[in-house]
Amino acid sequence: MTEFSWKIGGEAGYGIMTSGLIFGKAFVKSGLFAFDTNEYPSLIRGGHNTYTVRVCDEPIFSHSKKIDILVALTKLAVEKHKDEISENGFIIFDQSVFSVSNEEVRDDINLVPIPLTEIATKSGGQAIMRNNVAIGASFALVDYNFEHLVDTINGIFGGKKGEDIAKTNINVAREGYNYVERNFPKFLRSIKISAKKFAKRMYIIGNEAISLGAIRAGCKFYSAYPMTPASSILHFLSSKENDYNIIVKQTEDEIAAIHMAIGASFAGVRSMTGTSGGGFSLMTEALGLAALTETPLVVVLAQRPGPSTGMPTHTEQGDLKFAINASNGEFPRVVVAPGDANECFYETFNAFNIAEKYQIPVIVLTDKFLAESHSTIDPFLSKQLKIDRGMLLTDEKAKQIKDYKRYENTATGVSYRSIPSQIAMFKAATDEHDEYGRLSEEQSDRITQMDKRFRKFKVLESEIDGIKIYGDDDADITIISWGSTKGPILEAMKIFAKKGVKVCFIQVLYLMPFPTTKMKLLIEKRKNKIIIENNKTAQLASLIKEHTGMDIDYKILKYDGRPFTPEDIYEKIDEVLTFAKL
Amino acid sequence: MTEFSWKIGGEAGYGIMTSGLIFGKAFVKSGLFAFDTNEYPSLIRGGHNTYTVRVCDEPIFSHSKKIDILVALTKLAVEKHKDEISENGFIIFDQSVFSVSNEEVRDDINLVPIPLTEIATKSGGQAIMRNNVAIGASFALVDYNFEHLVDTINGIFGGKKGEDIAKTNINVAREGYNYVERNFPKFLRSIKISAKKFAKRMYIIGNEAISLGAIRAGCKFYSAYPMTPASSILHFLSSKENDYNIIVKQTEDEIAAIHMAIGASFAGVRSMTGTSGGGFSLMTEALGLAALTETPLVVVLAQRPGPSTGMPTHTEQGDLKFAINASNGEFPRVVVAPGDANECFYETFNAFNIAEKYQIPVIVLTDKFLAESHSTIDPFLSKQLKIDRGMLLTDEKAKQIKDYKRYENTATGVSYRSIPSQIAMFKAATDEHDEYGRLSEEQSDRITQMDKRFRKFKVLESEIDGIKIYGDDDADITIISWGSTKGPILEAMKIFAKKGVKVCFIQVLYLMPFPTTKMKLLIEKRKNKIIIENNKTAQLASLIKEHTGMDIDYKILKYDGRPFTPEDIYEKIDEVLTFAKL
Amino acid sequence: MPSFEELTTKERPTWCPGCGDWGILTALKKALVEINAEPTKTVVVAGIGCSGHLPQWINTFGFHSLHGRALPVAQAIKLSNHELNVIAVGGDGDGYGIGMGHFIHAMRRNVNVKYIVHDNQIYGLTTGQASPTSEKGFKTKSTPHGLIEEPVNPIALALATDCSFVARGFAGDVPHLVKLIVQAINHKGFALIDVLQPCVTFNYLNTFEYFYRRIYKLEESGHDTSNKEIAFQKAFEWGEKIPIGLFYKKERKTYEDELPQISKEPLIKQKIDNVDISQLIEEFC
Amino acid sequence: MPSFEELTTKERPTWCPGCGDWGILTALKKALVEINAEPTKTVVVAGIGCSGHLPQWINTFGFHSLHGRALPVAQAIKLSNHELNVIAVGGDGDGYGIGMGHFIHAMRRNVNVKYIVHDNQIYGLTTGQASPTSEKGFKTKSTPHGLIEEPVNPIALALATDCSFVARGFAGDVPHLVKLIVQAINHKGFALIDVLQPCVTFNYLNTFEYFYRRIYKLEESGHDTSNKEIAFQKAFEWGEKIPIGLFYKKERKTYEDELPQISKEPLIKQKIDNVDISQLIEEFC
Ligand SMILES: Cc1ncc(C[n+]2csc(CCOP(=O)(O)OP(=O)(O)O)c2C)c(N)n1
Ligand SMILES: Cc1ncc(C[n+]2csc(CCOP(=O)(O)OP(=O)(O)O)c2C)c(N)n1
Ligand code: SF4
Ligand code: SF4
Ligand SMILES: [Mg+2]
Ligand SMILES: [Mg+2]
Repeated sequence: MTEFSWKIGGEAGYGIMTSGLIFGKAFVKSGLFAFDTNEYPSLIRGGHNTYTVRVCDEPIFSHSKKIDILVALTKLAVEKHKDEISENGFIIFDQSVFSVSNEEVRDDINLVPIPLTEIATKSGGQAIMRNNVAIGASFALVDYNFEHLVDTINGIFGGKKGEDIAKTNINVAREGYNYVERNFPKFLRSIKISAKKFAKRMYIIGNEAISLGAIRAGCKFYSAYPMTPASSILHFLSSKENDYNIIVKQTEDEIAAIHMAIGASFAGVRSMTGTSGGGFSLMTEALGLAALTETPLVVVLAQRPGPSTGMPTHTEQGDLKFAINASNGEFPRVVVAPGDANECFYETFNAFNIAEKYQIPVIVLTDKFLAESHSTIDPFLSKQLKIDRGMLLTDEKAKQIKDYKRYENTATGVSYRSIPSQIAMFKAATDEHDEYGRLSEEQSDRITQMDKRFRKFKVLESEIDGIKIYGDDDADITIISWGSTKGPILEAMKIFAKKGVKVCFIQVLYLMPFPTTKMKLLIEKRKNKIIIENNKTAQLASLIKEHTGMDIDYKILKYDGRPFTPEDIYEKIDEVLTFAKL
Repeated sequence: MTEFSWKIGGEAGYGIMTSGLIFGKAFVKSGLFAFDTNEYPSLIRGGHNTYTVRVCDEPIFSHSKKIDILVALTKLAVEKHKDEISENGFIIFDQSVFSVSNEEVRDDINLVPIPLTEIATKSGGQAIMRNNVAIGASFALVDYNFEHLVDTINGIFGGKKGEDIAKTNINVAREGYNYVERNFPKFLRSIKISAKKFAKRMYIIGNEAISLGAIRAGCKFYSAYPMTPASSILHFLSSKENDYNIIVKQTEDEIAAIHMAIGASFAGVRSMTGTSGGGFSLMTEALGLAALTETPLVVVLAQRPGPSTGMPTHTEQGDLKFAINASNGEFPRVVVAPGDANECFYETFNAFNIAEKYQIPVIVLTDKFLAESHSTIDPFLSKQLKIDRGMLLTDEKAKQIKDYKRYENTATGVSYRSIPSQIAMFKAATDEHDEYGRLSEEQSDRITQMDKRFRKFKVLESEIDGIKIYGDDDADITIISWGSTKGPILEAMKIFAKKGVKVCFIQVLYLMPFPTTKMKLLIEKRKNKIIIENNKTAQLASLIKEHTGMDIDYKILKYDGRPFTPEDIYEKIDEVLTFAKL
Repeated sequence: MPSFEELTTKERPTWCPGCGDWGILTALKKALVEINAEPTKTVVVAGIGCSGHLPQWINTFGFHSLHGRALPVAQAIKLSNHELNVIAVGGDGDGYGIGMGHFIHAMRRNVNVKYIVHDNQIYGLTTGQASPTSEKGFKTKSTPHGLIEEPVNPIALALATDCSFVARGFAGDVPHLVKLIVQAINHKGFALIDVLQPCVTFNYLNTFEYFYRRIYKLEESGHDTSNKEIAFQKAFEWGEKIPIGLFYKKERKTYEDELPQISKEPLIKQKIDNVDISQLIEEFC
Repeated sequence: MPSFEELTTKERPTWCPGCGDWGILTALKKALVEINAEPTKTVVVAGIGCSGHLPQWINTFGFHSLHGRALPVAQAIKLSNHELNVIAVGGDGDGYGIGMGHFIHAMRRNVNVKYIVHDNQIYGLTTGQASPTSEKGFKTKSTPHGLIEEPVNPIALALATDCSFVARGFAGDVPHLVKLIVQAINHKGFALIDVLQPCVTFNYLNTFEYFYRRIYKLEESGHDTSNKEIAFQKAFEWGEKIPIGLFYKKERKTYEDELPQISKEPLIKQKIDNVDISQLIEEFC
């Protein structure tokens, strides 16, 4: 296994996001694996942005702590990140803008001063293309076939309209490549990575995977209000609205967004809304409306650090218990937390089936780290997926029903759902009702309907396997976690494996209904149970205790707005266990 | 101990609410104890309303299941409630409107047909005053001094403007009294209740007690949007706005209501908002705003059955976990659930102190049963209460501070709070910030501020005693509950006492911070632990498990929108324990 | 197709006897009969309030949504199946208080939905608090010393937003209201009908009497419904004379008209069994 | 009392170079200098957006509230202490999108708060989606095939609500904007200043250029600021000519004027140490 990590840092508005994407994608397109993550403040210009890409010739699931090549577009980038640079790592910087010396950083660090801006403008580009020079230079450092970069740039800017832009970008990058070859021949090949047997893989962020899952599930209506880090679903789906005949509606606020999704679903169209914490707060009332009217609903909640506006462009897993308990009153719902882009796709697809089969709200819980990080995965196996619309009536079936009871008290709790234009009319009501949907405050109707709704939950519980397990069964350490920490944990397990420590990782994919029985069975006899969460109060740990009564031995929590790195996890675990032994 | 229960039932718009209040108050004013509860659908006219008053010569804490006198204004009232009538109980009904025979009801029931409407109109009143005829008649049945009724009617309608109205009402009632004396002499004294040594007591509903608590605490700003069962706080406070110089603002929605309360508090004025579940859902986002800006805030959440609009005029305790987890992100808050009108007053007063001392949001959690039922309690000991505004700066103190840090990282987590017009300026921000309140996304500021906010919680935990205990320490049965079930439980304990069964009742007054240590200690060695909750999912039981890991042996739950009666509780407990013994 | 009786439910409305809501329900049913609306293809969406109970008492599809939220639900239903006849109803608190934002945005969006507001200038269902259209000085449970705010003017707001059909009806004049509803349904685009609706239980000021004495019909006064400025002047006429009828009408493309997604068939009719996403997957490779 | 420098923070704004927000901040500070506002008695309340960052960069009290919620917070601050000078700022998405309901209701309430809207016809902070004032057809991240809705017209909405001070400024004409803000602050009552604010990063259509070529000043065109109908006509002027300046002004009692609770002293000055509730307790005995 060979790998390296690359980071570009500079001000917002420097085009860092596109550069990072191009860089990673070039490797993926030629058969390697990449993972990226970005960091930017809640500002449009200025402030400090970074984009980190890790590249490997074997599958990887997260970024890592150390950086082998730092592209510093500002002096600040050097100061902020010099400590992350690995031994004998590199700093590429724009020598015409500022200087860097080994005294300032570290002796072992290799400095690669390049007149980035100058090269960009001289070779026919604009100053902003300085990033491309740096990318070209980086390719030279890792001695990777430049043609892969050409392909990628053509792919991103290409097409008739973009031909010229692509050409300029490529030229500029090539100059960077050549500059290193010419001026720093000794650095060539000092980081080794080479193309492997080619296989077609996707390089995709969580939000895009969710969007694809929704499109594949037949979602025809997406209503949302912009909110980081959910917005890119809105952007992606609206860019495809005409290709896939989806109505994508930016609404006046999140309240309208969720009510529109409910309206569309009532009309019989698969619909979804997406938001982050503040917007989800505004949606809580309508969650209950979906529940009481038994209108299927899919809500994506992409978390960011709260409370309140908090740190809008950063990451956290602070909304788990909120998602589970949001809205007044009691009703069954599903909360699923994908851990990677793959699960984003498949679980979003599933979410639509579950929402319709059980006629309940389903919350897809992600976070900024997952929503916006690219990872390399196999193309989705889309053909094998089956749409299941549950007890939705066809026009024919509707005609046969006599004395239609929309909220019939069935054995499973699920009842036939008709849609407007069908002969089986009914009223969906926000108030409690009888089996026909007529308002009722009778004790008997109330109990019947409450029990009916909760009965679905029983069936659901038996149908959903909420837990995934990785690693050794007879492990020394059992990690329990949920959501986007999955990637860094899987990577940390590689480190443990190298040290010969056996680790088992229990990923809770479905947080509601909580996989109580399985969890109990799994952790009962384990030693060194460790919870890892990107929040302050260890919300999963408290759920485990609530459901199983069991305590977790150690909690490793991070609530500074940043995702875990594999090394963080490895070191923290090592620390708690060492400490425990003392 | 002697007691009786009286119920009046008829259509909405029949003036049942006022009649019920007059009836109960007349007994309280003369030294007895009364408790009432009402039931009405979410309609303005028609539908079936009831008002139940229980009267006793010793303190009582809830209504009870059996009715001794039923005043049936409609035939429907007879049908609905005949089974609740105690042995040899009475039905007073308007013989000119419908008839009732012993065959239809029960042989032992005493029928008291009276031409209610006729008497009302003949004695100078309007048809709607038929209720007063029935009240008068009821006074005759229990042979209670009519002058107590006169006092009460004068008290309610009296004053210069109402003199005539009061007179007519009294006349009409007296005719009812006389009618029974004349026509049913044998019924006189069949229910015995007599005045006791007089003591001044209040007859008050939860919402009024909350309002008084707020006024006493110096609340100067109440912003709300009407919502049953919270509306009567709005009505009461607005009726007193000029007497106590309170700005009472009905806003365009609940979002505005909570933001106004936050704005007022930021400006330095004690403020409050109140709502029910749906409105609280809309307020969740701003809860986080109060938390992050550390602006003190008191929110009354008067529960009603959900999900969604549910049963708007009924009762339930379904929002506990929602209140605890509402809003995105993690922050400390206090959730206090008064169990009776007395606690409504004192805990609302305390809520203001806690909110300011800790600069956090405090949720006062009640429900329709508590909010709208009258009970008889001793006059509030208002003098002894002390306002504590915590670290709110005075103008003088503000002047002395150099380099003011609004969010200073103190040992307690609480920091000095200045208000506009003081020299110590700052910005309150919805984003994460540094100690000065300046926006910051630095990891170190984030961790510092998160830890600072949560540090308060530690102090809070040690300051608040969240549990109250009633009954025997060496009990056979331990009941655990929260909120408005307290009254029926205390009454059920009287029944157990009569049977010689020892019962202990643990009331959880503060649900957040959860009284973990005390709870653990208390229940560890108990047998027959029984949770009683007015909801479907036993939310307190799950909190207990979450915090202590302990299971509750039995759960008695009611989610039909109606409060427990003492008999319900007694019987259900008896049932589960008998069943357990099998 | 449907008769008045077919549209009438077995259950009787629970509104107070004499409430203006009765007239509105009758007018709506009559209008649906007149335009030959198929009940199964008609959806009545409501918010919460006394007004919000309306869908319960008309034999069509119904969606009783949350307080203030009838419009977002109604618009999405229409977009999902534009062959449906979608009518939203609600109260003045519902629509002009908590729902104000949706109201304004629905008008500018111009989805072909009809909005009938039961404007009784009071919060009925919550037993009598001030509403956004209550008159200044009005004493209610929440304003015992008199309301301080000026009322909102829904007609003027609609004109300010260039709403494509702006009308006011009166619950006490059912034939006139029927005409307005029919016109509104026949109009292509969003239509507002603000209906003066006496609440006999809580609004002692704006009674049937009050309105009978004051209202006059715009169509009988030579009003030009294509002139927004004059309509705006008329919108502020309130006092001795109160105009009812059509204030303003304008032909505008509806939102649906501009969606290629549904130019061939309604969203609901499009197959979703097997959406082919191979092209999309390719994009990420 | 304060100098421009005293109002200026050490931290520099993080707005994009050339953004219209800079002009608005400068104008606000100059206006505060001109009216001699005490910084400690001035509160700037903001919503969320690029605009919402403003309070961070002015040396007064500040409250950076939630998206769309500046007005409820600002009004309550003013009611709690009407000796304060309360200014609310926000974006077009903030104020006319998610905050629309509060906007309309604040105007009819007429609390003496000034509202400056940074109207850049785009969602800036969330990187360029359509806003309620974006022009029809505008292509943005959320409307890649062109926006369908008609924009809202905040000036017309303000007139429809009888807002007591209705004006439009331009971020590119600071001296003019300063005058407007000074007038607004001197006006007793709620004041709206909608400010045309080019977003140089995401709005490629409504640039400084765009506005320079089109704007003209109402005060130079003999406009009568007391005539609502004419103001309403002017409100719809948008195209080759765009009016800025004061559209309409009316003397109305403020909300505070009608509160006996604060006729003697501000709420905040009233003692709460020992509120005597014995009278109330008596009422329940
Ligand atoms: C979020 C929310 N807040 C408050 C309520 C309580 N509520 C029910 S109806 C209503 C207002 C009724 O007034 P209006 O909309 O004018 O309808 P009307 O009853 O007069 O027809 C209110 C405030 C609610 N159901 N939901
Ligand atoms: C409830 C909620 N929804 C969404 C967001 C995300 N958000 C932040 S700023 C903004 C809009 C910004 O546009 P605008 O109000 O016009 O301000 P500008 O940035 O253009 O000044 C949005 C949608 C949020 N913070 N809160
Ligand atoms: S309360 Fe008013 S609006 Fe409601 S049904 Fe009665 S009369 Fe009609
Ligand atoms: S994104 Fe636009 S509005 Fe925001 S700071 Fe930049 S130029 Fe200004
Ligand atoms: Mg109304
Ligand atoms: Mg904007």
